[in-house]
Amino acid sequence: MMMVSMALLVWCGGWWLNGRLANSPASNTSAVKLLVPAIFGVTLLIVWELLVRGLEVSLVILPAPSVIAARFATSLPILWQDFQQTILKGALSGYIIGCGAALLMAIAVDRSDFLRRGLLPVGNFVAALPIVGTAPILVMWFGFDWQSKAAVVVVMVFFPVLVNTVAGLRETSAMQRDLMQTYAASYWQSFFKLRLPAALPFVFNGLKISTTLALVGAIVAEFFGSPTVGMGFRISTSVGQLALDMVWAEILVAALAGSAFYGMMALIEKTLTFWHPSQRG
Amino acid sequence: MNMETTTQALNSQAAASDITPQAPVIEARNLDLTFQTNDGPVHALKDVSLEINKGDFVSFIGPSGCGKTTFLRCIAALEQPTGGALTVNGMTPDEARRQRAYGYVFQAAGLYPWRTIAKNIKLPLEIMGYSKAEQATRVEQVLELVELAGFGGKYPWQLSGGMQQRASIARALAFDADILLMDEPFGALDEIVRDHLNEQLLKLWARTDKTIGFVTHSIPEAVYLSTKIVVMSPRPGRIHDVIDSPLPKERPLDIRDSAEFIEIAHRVRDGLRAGHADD
Amino acid sequence: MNMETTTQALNSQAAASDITPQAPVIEARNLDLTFQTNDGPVHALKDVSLEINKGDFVSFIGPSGCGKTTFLRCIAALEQPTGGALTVNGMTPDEARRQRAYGYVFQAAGLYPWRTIAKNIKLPLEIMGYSKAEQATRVEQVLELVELAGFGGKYPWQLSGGMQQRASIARALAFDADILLMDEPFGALDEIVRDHLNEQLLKLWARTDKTIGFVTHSIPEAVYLSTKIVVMSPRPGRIHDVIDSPLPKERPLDIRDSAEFIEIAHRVRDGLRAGHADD
Amino acid sequence: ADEVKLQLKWVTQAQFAGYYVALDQGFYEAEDLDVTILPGGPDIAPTQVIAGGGADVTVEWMPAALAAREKGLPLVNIAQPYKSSGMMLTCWKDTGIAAPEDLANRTLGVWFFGNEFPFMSWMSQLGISTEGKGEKGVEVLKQGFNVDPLLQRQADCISTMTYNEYWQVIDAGVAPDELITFKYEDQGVATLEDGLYVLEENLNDPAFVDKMQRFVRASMKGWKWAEENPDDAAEIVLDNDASGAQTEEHQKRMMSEVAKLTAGSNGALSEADYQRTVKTLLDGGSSPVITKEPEGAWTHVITDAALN
Amino acid sequence: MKTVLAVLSVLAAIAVIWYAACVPMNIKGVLDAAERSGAEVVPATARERRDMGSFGLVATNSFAIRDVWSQDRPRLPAPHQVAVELWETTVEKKITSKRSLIYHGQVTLSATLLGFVIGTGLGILLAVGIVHSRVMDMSVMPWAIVSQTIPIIALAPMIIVVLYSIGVQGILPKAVISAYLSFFPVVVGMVKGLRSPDQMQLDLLKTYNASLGQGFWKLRLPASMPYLFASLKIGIAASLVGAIVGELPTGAVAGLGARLLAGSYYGQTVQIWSALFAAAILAAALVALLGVIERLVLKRMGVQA
Ligand SMILES: Nc1ncnc2c1ncn2[C@@H]1O[C@H](COP(=O)(O)OP(=O)(O)OP(=O)(O)O)[C@@H](O)[C@H]1O
Ligand SMILES: Nc1ncnc2c1ncn2[C@@H]1O[C@H](COP(=O)(O)OP(=O)(O)OP(=O)(O)O)[C@@H](O)[C@H]1O
Ligand SMILES: Cc1ncc(C[n+]2csc(CCO)c2C)c(N)n1
Ligand SMILES: [Mg+2]
Ligand SMILES: [Mg+2]
Repeated sequence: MMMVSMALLVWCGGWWLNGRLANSPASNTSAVKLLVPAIFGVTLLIVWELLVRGLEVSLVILPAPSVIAARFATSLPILWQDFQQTILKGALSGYIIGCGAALLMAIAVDRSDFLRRGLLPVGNFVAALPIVGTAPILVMWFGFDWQSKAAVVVVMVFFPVLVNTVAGLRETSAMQRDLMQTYAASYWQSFFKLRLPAALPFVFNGLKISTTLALVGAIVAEFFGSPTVGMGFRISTSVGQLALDMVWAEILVAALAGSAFYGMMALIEKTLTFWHPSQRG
Repeated sequence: MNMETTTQALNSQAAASDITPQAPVIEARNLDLTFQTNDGPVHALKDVSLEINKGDFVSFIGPSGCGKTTFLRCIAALEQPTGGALTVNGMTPDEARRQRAYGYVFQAAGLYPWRTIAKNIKLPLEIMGYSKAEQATRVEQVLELVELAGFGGKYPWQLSGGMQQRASIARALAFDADILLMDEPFGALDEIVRDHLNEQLLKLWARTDKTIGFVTHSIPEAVYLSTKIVVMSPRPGRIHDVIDSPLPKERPLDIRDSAEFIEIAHRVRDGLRAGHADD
Repeated sequence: MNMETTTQALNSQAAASDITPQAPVIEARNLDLTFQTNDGPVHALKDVSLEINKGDFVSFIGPSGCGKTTFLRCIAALEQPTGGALTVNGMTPDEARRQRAYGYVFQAAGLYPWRTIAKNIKLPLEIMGYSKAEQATRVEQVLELVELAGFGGKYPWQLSGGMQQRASIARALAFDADILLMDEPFGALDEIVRDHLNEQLLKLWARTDKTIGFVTHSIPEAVYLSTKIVVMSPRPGRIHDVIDSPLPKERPLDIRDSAEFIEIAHRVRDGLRAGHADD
Repeated sequence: ADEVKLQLKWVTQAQFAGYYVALDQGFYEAEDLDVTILPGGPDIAPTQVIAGGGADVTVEWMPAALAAREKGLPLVNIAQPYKSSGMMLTCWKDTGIAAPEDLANRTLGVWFFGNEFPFMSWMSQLGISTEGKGEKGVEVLKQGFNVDPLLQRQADCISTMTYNEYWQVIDAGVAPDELITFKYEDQGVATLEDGLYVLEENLNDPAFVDKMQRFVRASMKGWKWAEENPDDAAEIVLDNDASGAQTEEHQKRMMSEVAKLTAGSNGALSEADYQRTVKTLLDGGSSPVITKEPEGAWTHVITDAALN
Repeated sequence: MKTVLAVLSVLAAIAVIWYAACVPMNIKGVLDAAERSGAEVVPATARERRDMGSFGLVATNSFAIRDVWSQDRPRLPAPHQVAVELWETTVEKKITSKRSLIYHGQVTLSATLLGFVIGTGLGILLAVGIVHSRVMDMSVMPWAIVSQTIPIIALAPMIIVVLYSIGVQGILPKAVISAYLSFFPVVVGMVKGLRSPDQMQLDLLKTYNASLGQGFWKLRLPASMPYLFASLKIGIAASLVGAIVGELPTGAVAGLGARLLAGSYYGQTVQIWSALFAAAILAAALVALLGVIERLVLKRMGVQA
């Protein structure tokens, strides 16, 4: 009971501290912008730790953060292997192929109104196919190794990027297009000088959504068949062995990798679309 | 401001294109344009006939929605008339467009936010394949012309609305278009800046012998600038009156206090009012 | 610049206003406002002192960026001055805001697209808790006042820009604000419509004895409407000249051809030009 | 009636016919029990469910149960309806595999999720590494839910159960003589499957013990009924399958195969079988499933009372 | 009209490619079957064929091509096989039958809708908090993004077990998982939408001295409607995926997820594909339904089409 009430106390304390920070004059400095979510996260972890200990939750249901951290620290080699297999081989290659193909397709779709009308509704339909159904099929087609995971990722990221890019390429204002008309600019001139830059904020929207999709896709696909390495493999095997600390260590890797991946794309976005009002604050 | 080099370049161009002195540069015969909209057809231009000669400065004035923009867009081949005939330099507007005969200044600045001011002005030059060196000198020249020297490296959103508008004018002046079409280019500017730019525009026009089509809501501005004032009226958009200005080509700002000026202004105002009364 | 006449005028004016003869409605003393931006601080208002009395019609004119909007926003407590003192009806601007002392007309119409014109005008009435019946009658009244009777059921995008602007004026008039602040309300309109609205606004002002602060770029408009014209100049934004108009309250449109009118206009133009020269 | 929640190891199929029969034939009701059968699935760890309190008793394989015990979850075997193991490795004959030694340098499909322990023990007994292909190593794939890896020849051998996956291979059109199978029973590495497990602490509660005695008695009655009436038992299973995925032919055949495995058991755990399982698991080589002889992992308290 | 034509021709093109793809995809299976039934196949044994390319096999065994579209367990079922299965399991089965896709679809649908309601409600609440509280904005938003990098399928069994242990069973655990997937798009969209009013619109209310609540109901909420619907459409699709994922560890007893799994478990590719299509059709129908509601609501609000 002590620990539970302490958890409550820590929770309130965290919020209070964040409230002070967020409404202080320094709240626009990047230090505070990092500090506030960090405090929130730490608060969350402490509350989790205290609740798990206080309520004596079984280790095989929900391990405490400290246990997870210990497991993480002692299993680094395994986690690194799994990370290589799932993220570097499966997710990343699938992401690059999927996004690249989607961008090329978007250009083709954009050039032809007929294709756009026909392909986008079908595309939206295909995008609604649940991954738990497509993953076993793709594992059957592309084998157990990372190729099938990359294929799942390709299928998952293709349509978000396509739809966003097509929307972005149409985002130019009539005046901007008319200007190109008066210059008698060729298709590719107006593509590279007008439509592509104007589309970038949308393209990045798709690319950012796709980062998390790629990660989740690669991991989930491993549930349906894999070599004996990989984050999805480790998670499903560890659940079966009640090694929940290992499961959470892998989830931690996924969250770290996902956030880093997302943050990287957001950073590239910021440097390339610095001119967009949403980036100017 | 030193415009000599530009002037030379522009003049030589003008001389070269001086082929048929007699034929009008722009000729519209019974032009008609109807937009099909959800609420039914909109008759934006009806039976519009007009001749514009080389070196003319033509202002279009009229109530909102009378088809000023539409007419300019027809000339620039941005809109397809539904009836009548329109020729530019003896060609169809679209052929003229392909020959890059136009510089168009839109009502809003319409600068690309991902390009600096200098790169925005460079845009048409890149597209038309000017050499790098030529691009640089021209950008310098026009930036000076619109008094934006030193702002080339800024992004559009870092400039005030008036400065943006000037940049967009510079963009249209950077390449050698015979015909300059300007759709309310000074609408967003305050009177002083506007006076100043009016003077500059007149000077440029006098030097280069460009043909200019100019849309404005301001009667003094129209009278001050034009050799020909076209008063339009709406629903359907048509020409109400065409007034040829007797003012000399050389026009100091205080010409606006002259009796001649005031008389023309009165005639324009009457035409406008009549157009409104049609509503 | 002659501050003596101004002071005299103020005093005589103040004597005429009925409730608190001595105290001005709006009083600014050495007002200062600096914006902190990424590119460093922007000194938007510097050392601005001004008194506005009950029933005044004050126009603010000046080049882009001279702080006209900022000053209006300070009065309406939308901006917090960084120095000096500002009182409205003897209170702080924020207290006055809480007492709903202001009607504010923004530069763009800013109607809510999901509300009809009538419901847009009702918005402040709903918020201020007027009764349903009262709401309905007031909406009718102001719609008629701005000549939009019959358009109450339309949505904003079904109206022309001018009509939208009139609706937004109606919205500011619907409730009983003592002070009407208008930021370039007629900027987007053509001259004929503008003249007409100017006349309407004058009539309304004469009838209601409201105090009006009005931003414009047009010298004739400022002279035609105001009892007091404030000429501002930029970087840093400050008051360059305050001109009290000797024109009578009753002003037909052709007063604009009178010698007095032209003289004031000249003075305003000179002030403006001087402000520009400061750049 | 006393409530009992039974967590199965896998989806509804004839593998669990005894429990469905007992439910359907009213054997549980007769013991004054209100039994809910919770089907399992590929993502369900029965051990975890029982640890979370989601079930009172669960069907589990002994390796997984003992491993959980070592992890600190004290599961106790209270009954063992399955006498022998149904697990085997099924290989294409044309790959040239004839004996366990030929498995080296092959690709093998294995079930994980706590079901990999018997395979690991077997390989370590054969002295074959599972770290990758080589003279003395095999490449292991985490086999998914089905027999596709074999049919698509992505693996040379896959894990099958005598009563289930093997017949799926046959149903896919493969002739039995195209295949060669290695039963874990024959290889001496069989481990006990499908026992009933409860949490140790609950056994201190006489009411719970009493409830389990009645449950096991009724369940064993169900099993024996199922062995005697395999076709009817299969029908009962089909009636209880909410997914509508099972076919009558497959379930009837499964029931007849399952009957062979349950036939030798009256429900009580044979100590010899237990010892053999433990020994197999302790021999697990480099990473054995369990590191020390478990204590108190089974009890006869329930079966003794239930079956006499 | 033009759109229909375009969609139909794209579909036709896909069908042609699909049928063509069946040939290399299924040729090995067909040849195995042919060999067993005694036909002359080149090369003669499955071992040899394993290491050969599909196109080579097609070239040497052209007699077998017509069978690639009628296999029992094809690697890639032909479109008509899927269509027939869909037809049989929807129209020709009683709705109450366990083999009816409508029955399973309705099981999934109920979890989807419940999850969608929970997720949307939570998402909107969070968004309202984020827009009105700087603390919430700064601390919650980054973690909402992080939450989406966690593979739900790994969490799903644990969520189920934890909910089991506190006595929650049935439809709710599935709904929780689908809520987990659907809340994020709603948060992102609603934060954007509630912040979409420009400074002038906000200032206008300030000059009226409007309260926070009035600002919300009269400005922020109506202004956010287009954003809300855009994210609801994403949210409901995510919800459906969540419900299907949630069906796997709940014993996969019924629902489209159970159907997918059972098909996968028994290698019934045709059944997998028809369940997949049923799920996609369901998603498309839900999105279309939201589209209709959107049009009605926005029309009532007078927003221009
Ligand atoms: N693309 C279009 N589709 C339908 N109607 C149009 C279109 N463009 C213009 N119109 C209509 O045609 C008429 C003329 O429009 P135009 O823009 O030429 O007027 P304008 O004289 O330039 O007015 P303003 O002074 O307001 O710019 C208007 O009634 C307008 O609504
Ligand atoms: N929120 C703000 N943050 C930073 N700088 C601002 C802000 N608002 C205004 N400014 C700056 O303050 C100065 C005065 O702006 P203000 O809008 O008052 O000018 P204005 O006289 O209304 O001009 P205009 O005629 O163009 O409307 C300008 O330099 C402007 O860039
Ligand atoms: C992911 C996955 N894990 C384990 C098994 C193995 N398994 C558990 S119970 C049982 C009996 C059913 O025949 C089998 C084979 C599987 N098939 N798939
Ligand atoms: Mg126009
Ligand atoms: Mg302003």
